Amino acid sequence: MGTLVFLCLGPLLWAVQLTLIYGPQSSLCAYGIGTGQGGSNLLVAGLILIVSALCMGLAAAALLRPGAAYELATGTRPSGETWPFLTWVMRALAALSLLAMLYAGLGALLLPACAQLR
Amino acid sequence: MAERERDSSDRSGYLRRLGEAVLVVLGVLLLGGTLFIWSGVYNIGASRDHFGIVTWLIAQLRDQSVNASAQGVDVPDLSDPGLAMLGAEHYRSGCAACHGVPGEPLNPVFTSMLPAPPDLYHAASDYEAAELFTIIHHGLKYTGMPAWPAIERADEVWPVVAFLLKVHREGPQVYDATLAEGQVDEPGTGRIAFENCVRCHGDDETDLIDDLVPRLEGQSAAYLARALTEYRDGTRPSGMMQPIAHEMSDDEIAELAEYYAGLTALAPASDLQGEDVEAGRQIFMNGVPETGVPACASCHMGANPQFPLLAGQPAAYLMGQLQLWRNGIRAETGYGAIMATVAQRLTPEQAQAVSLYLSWLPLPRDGGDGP
Amino acid sequence: MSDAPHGTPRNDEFPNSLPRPEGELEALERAWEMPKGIRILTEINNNFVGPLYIAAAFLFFVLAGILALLMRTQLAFGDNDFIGQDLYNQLFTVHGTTMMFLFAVPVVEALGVMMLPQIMASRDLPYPRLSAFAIWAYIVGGLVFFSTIFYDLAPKGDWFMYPPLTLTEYSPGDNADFWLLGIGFIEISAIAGAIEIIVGVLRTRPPGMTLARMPIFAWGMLIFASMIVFAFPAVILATMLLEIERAFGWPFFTAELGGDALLWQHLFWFFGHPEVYIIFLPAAGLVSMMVPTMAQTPLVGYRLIVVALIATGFFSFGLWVHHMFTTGIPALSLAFFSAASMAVAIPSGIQVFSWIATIAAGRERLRMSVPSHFILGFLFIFTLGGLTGVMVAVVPFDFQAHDSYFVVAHFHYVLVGGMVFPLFATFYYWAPVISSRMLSERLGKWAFWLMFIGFNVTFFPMHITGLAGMPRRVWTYPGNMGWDLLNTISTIGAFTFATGVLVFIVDVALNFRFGLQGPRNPWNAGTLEFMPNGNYSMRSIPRVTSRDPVWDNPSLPEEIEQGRHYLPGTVTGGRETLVTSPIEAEPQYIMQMPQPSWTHVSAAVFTAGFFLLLTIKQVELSLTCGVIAVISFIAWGWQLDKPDKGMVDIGGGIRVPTYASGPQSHSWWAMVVLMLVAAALYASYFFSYLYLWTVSPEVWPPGGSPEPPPLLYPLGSAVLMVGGGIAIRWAGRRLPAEGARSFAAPAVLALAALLLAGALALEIYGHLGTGLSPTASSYGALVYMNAFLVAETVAATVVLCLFAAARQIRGHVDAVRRANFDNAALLYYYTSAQALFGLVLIHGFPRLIG
Amino acid sequence: MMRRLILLLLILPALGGCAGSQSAFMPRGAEAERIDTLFWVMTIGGGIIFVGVIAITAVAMLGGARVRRALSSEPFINGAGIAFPSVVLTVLLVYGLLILGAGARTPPAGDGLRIAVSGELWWWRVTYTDAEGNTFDTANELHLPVGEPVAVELTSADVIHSFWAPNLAGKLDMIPGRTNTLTLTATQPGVTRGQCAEYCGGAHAFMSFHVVAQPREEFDAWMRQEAGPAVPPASEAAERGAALFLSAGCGACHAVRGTEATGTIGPDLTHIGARRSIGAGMLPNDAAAMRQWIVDNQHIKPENKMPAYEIFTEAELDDLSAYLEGLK
Repeated sequence: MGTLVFLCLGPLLWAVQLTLIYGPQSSLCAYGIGTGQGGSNLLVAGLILIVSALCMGLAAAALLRPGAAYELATGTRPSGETWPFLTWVMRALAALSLLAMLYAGLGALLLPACAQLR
Repeated sequence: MAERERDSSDRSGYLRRLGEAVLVVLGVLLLGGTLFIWSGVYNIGASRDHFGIVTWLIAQLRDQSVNASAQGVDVPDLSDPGLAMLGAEHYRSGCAACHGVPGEPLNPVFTSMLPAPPDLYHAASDYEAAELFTIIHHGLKYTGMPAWPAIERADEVWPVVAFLLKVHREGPQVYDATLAEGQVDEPGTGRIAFENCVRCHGDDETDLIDDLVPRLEGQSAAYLARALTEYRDGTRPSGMMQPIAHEMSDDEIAELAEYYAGLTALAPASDLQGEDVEAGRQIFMNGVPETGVPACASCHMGANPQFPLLAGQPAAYLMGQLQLWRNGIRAETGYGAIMATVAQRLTPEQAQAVSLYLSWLPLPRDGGDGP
Repeated sequence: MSDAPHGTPRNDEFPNSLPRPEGELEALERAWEMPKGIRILTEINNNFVGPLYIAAAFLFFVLAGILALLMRTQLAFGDNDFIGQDLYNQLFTVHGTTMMFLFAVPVVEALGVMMLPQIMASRDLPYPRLSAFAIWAYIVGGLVFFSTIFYDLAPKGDWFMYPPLTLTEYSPGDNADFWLLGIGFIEISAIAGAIEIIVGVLRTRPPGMTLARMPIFAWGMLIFASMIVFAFPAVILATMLLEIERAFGWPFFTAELGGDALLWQHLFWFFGHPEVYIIFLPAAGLVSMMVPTMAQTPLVGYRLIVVALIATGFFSFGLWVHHMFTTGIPALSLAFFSAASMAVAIPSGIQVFSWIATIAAGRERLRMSVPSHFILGFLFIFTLGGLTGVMVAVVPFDFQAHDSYFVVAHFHYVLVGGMVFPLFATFYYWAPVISSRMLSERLGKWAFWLMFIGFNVTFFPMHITGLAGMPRRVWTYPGNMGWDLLNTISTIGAFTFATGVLVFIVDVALNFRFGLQGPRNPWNAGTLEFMPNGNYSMRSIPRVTSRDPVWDNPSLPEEIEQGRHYLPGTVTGGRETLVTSPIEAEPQYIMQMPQPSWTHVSAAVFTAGFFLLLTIKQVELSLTCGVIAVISFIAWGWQLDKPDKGMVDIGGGIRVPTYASGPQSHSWWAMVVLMLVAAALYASYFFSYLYLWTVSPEVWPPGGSPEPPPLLYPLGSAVLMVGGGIAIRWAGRRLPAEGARSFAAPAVLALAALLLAGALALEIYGHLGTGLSPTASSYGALVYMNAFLVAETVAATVVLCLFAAARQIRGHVDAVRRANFDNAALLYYYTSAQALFGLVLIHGFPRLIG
Repeated sequence: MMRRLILLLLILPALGGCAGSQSAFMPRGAEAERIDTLFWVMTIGGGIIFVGVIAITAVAMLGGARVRRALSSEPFINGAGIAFPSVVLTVLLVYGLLILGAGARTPPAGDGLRIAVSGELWWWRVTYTDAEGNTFDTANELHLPVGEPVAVELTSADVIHSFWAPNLAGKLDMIPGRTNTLTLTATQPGVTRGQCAEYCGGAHAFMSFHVVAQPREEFDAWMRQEAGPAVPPASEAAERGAALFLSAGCGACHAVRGTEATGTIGPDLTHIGARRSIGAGMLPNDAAAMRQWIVDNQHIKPENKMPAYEIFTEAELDDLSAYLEGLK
């Protein structure tokens, strides 16, 4: 089970990022925070960017140090003939997730926080 | 393993032989039956009774069938005395011809039927209320017992059931007692005079026989004439009113409608207070726009004589009619179709509220002001 | 069998030597013999239920297709009234529902159930009765659901059943209930199948088939099943909420009382979008199986494809708002989901180019057989569908395309292209595995070209029809809108497509009647599914050392058939299979498998009866069915968990146990997956709670509803549950020695069950005491919904605890044979954890915001 | 030019009859124009990619050994399957978001005009409020001043509907309990058609409307006319019709401002005679259609909320339709 978590670290971080940017953004907008043009707008955008940066940083770390990530996920040291394959898949997934997280964070730079824009 | 296989082959061989035997028996029966019918040897005349065994079999078939159909019939409260009286009135015009006056001998013409119509004084000891309802509603094949003329109007059957139960409970003299109040006519025959309407619907002196019956006095002549014409054409179903309207000519209908339209309505006797009917008043005056219910007042305040006046009608009658509309039973006429649409948008609670309000509301006299 | 023409290789190369002992094969055959006569219905082996499952799913495909033809006929030209409004609305609802729930998911699951054991050289999947149960439930439930179209009882809220249209106010009658209960029930059967597939793929692979060597189809099925585990609970919760609102008026979706119509859309699409990929991924896996065979070369970019499958599985969960771009939520929220929709396109690109690369890598040119035709057709259609998919992922464009015929075209390109074409390729490719006969190449090509041309003629014009302004789900349209010609063309295409399917059906019918006996491995595939097999799957289980074992060792078929590899017979005397470790696939133990039985059949039929009779409000009959179903379940469960038969030799000097408990045991894995399902369901509820709060905080306490009961109530509940947990833990350490009986443990289990029920009762009693009503507001509804969800798991836990207690009393549970007890304990811990979380949410959150 | 040519080829069949055009291919509003450009960029780009993929597949199958060898490696997959799409998708995503953001730059005109549209089963209630706060209802027809951004408030009275006038803008849903705002900027005068795009049960197929974009002066004149009460009946037949309208109870559901008819359940009929259709786009607006609608609306538009009125004589129907058609 731990190995599966290790394998999917990248996408899991992506899921965390999506939850942490979509959830607060919708809730804040529902409460009218962020509907203005100035500071509150920046608050939401800033929150999104910080969360994105954090998750991307973690994914990058896993990408660079798969051994450490494995120990973190399973509590054991990597072994077995499948290890190279697992590392490769994990890194590729992390890379794809980095792209996906970048895409998701991009919106905050280009769009106002809460407007419907219709 | 091998033993089991032989077992099963024995069994299948036995089954095969059984199947052949069954086929032979069926063939013989079929052939014999055909010959019997073709020969014409069976006497179909009503002068001779069935063989005892056949009578018994038919009775079994009848009772089992009635019993089965009666399952799932919910018996309403039949204790309202007006209900039995209404049933008695229908009995007189619809049933008495064959079944006679309870407790008295039948007309010999009808005793020569096979089977002879039973004296209904005992009916309630042979059948339960739900079974009586089934028999009256659907009739009985091969006996001459007809189904209810408007089969969708199951609600009209219960007064007759109530009457039969009452006859059984209190004796045949009940029939005469209920009739004594109105003018007696020859049972089930002849022309229906105006007076006969009064027996159920009352007039400016006599009250309604029961809450299920509408008040006619003061109603617009155009509406009354239309109602009777619709009964006569069968577009407004009623097992009670259709046979009566069937006997009436256009002139009689017009005359009757004018007569009732000219009467002054009796004031409704209601112990309701204003606040009890406030919800109903809201619906009547303003409708329920959220659910698409228009204000009843926009049609039923007398501006257009084709729409009936509803003020002062008994609540039970109004609720019963709304229920008919909700079930699509009164949707066949142009006006009925409109009301059906509206009634279907009313919740049962709203229908009750507005009915209560109307039963409390005094009828506008001589075009007087409404509420 | 044993008179193989080959010379005898050196015996020591193989785990088991020749000659095999007398009677070994016969014993194996006896163990796996199919029941005869009517008792064939009790069979649970994948060789029987798999084809049955596929046939049923295909039947629904044809039926739903016929509905589509009726609709196309109606739309052939403007102002047509061939089919009336009401029937048409039922038609497209049933068409969509049937295709999605009764065809697409089941047929893929069916392929998994049927083929995975062949591909993985296992005797059967780990829970054969569970899959047989799922299949019977699906067949009975599906047929009853579909037949509603004949009685004017079919739902007419479209396949996504948006409230408020589907609330009682706008959809009176039982029609919508048939959808809700029928489909909810079929989803449960899909989850049962998913559990089977996950544990099967992870635990019943042959020795040496590590994750890095697993055939792509197995990867596809693994991800498919995992996605079902997380996606389906959302729609199950949604259907529960809607049915409860319909039946009892708890206002989850009614805006005036604090509900929100969009809650349904969130929950539904959280399932609905992954659903598309749930359907597509296994099909992509199939293509990855067939392309290498047709090109006669190993798959290029295997690990990239694995990455693509996993990435798709994840990213597809981040797309659900993609279906809600026009609901008016903030543009930035839309941007997140537009981004995810873009991200998910990349894995599809990876797969497409991997297949192209594999085609290019072949020593010879691609073999142009029928499967290749369908695969190339798939590439064509799917690429186009993928491109329009990227188009609709761009938010502003979706404003125009959404709910128009453009979208109808798009998703038919993706679904028919992405799933139905690979499926037909598979039918032609794998037909020899089932019937040992080939389907006709000539008829197959006819079928392909008719389907391919018909498909494009039907759906390509719809892109234009949609942007020319024609919305979806309209039963007719004015003749002067300029849509007639396009629609006529589509209709002609639809009938062409149907003719292609008909040709296929004829081909299959002829195959069963006259098909030619084909060679053993007609396509010369490198994977194991074409190995000689009987009802027991393969005679012996080889050690796998590469991704294409048959190409590496052409004599593998003979070796397997001679019984030279692992487990050449039955070591426990009954049905059994080898369980291996999930990553490296090292042999761990022999799982003893159940025999055919009526229990799961009656459980399925009566469970279906329970739901469907409930729909038509036959409560007494329904409850009777429910009781019979529960009895069947218990009888079924009683026959499982066979006693330990000690260590056995499977060849090659490997000795493995015949019983496992704890994290090694397959039943532990199933329980864990089941808990994931329950957790996903509860997470959906958690989302709903917070979501409705953000929508309507005004109905929350203290302003809008009574304050929650005093803290004494939740604390009391918590103490009861924790107490039960401690008791179970204590009992777990003191199970009697092997073969002995003890009455302490069953007593503790019964007590724990009692405590759990008490905790639940206390919770409900507390809320009733505050005067909170579930019908007053969405807050009240949510509070009682929490109790309802807890009650469900509590009920399951209580039954399982009492079941374990009863088995203990009968002496079937002890310190060694303890799987029953462990499972009950595990579920108990889960249930109390979820309930504790619920207590914190329900009692803590209102205090936090108040 | 090229673009128009492709367009013509693609939608030739769709151009057959354009009575009240309803098509995203013929943009007449600011948002629809932006989306149209986006559509063509993506279609042409997507077309090229599609042809490319097919061509590469063909080469992989039929090409020479060297080309095929070049195609059969992981680097090829990385390039064609990862790098290329990543670049294209990044560009497209940014472009899409910018187009989406463009909506923010068109704040509604400041003359205080407010338009609210409520979706009802199965018609559109349209409420105009002018700068002074005067308000009036109309139905199934939206009038807009050309060249000015106008905010339209979208709500629902029952189930979810979706407001879609493809020539002007993309669709936006109408959801019970929510108010969505859609900014419409008509760029050319003229009449276009729109339709409900979210399945709303029964007569969903018959829930259409017209959008009339007019120059400012015409629009103002229309507003003045529309805001006023109904014109009195102009003929004897119309007078009889007016009386019948009231006595038959029509006023319980329909309002005719200036008369006793004040119902709010169905569409406001004060200026019904001036509208383009009857029954939410079902029939052209003339006396014959009006008669037909009154008597036979349940066949014309099944399940609609108005009962069929089969109670009138032919003469009465003439009177009623004369009255209603006179309500200009």
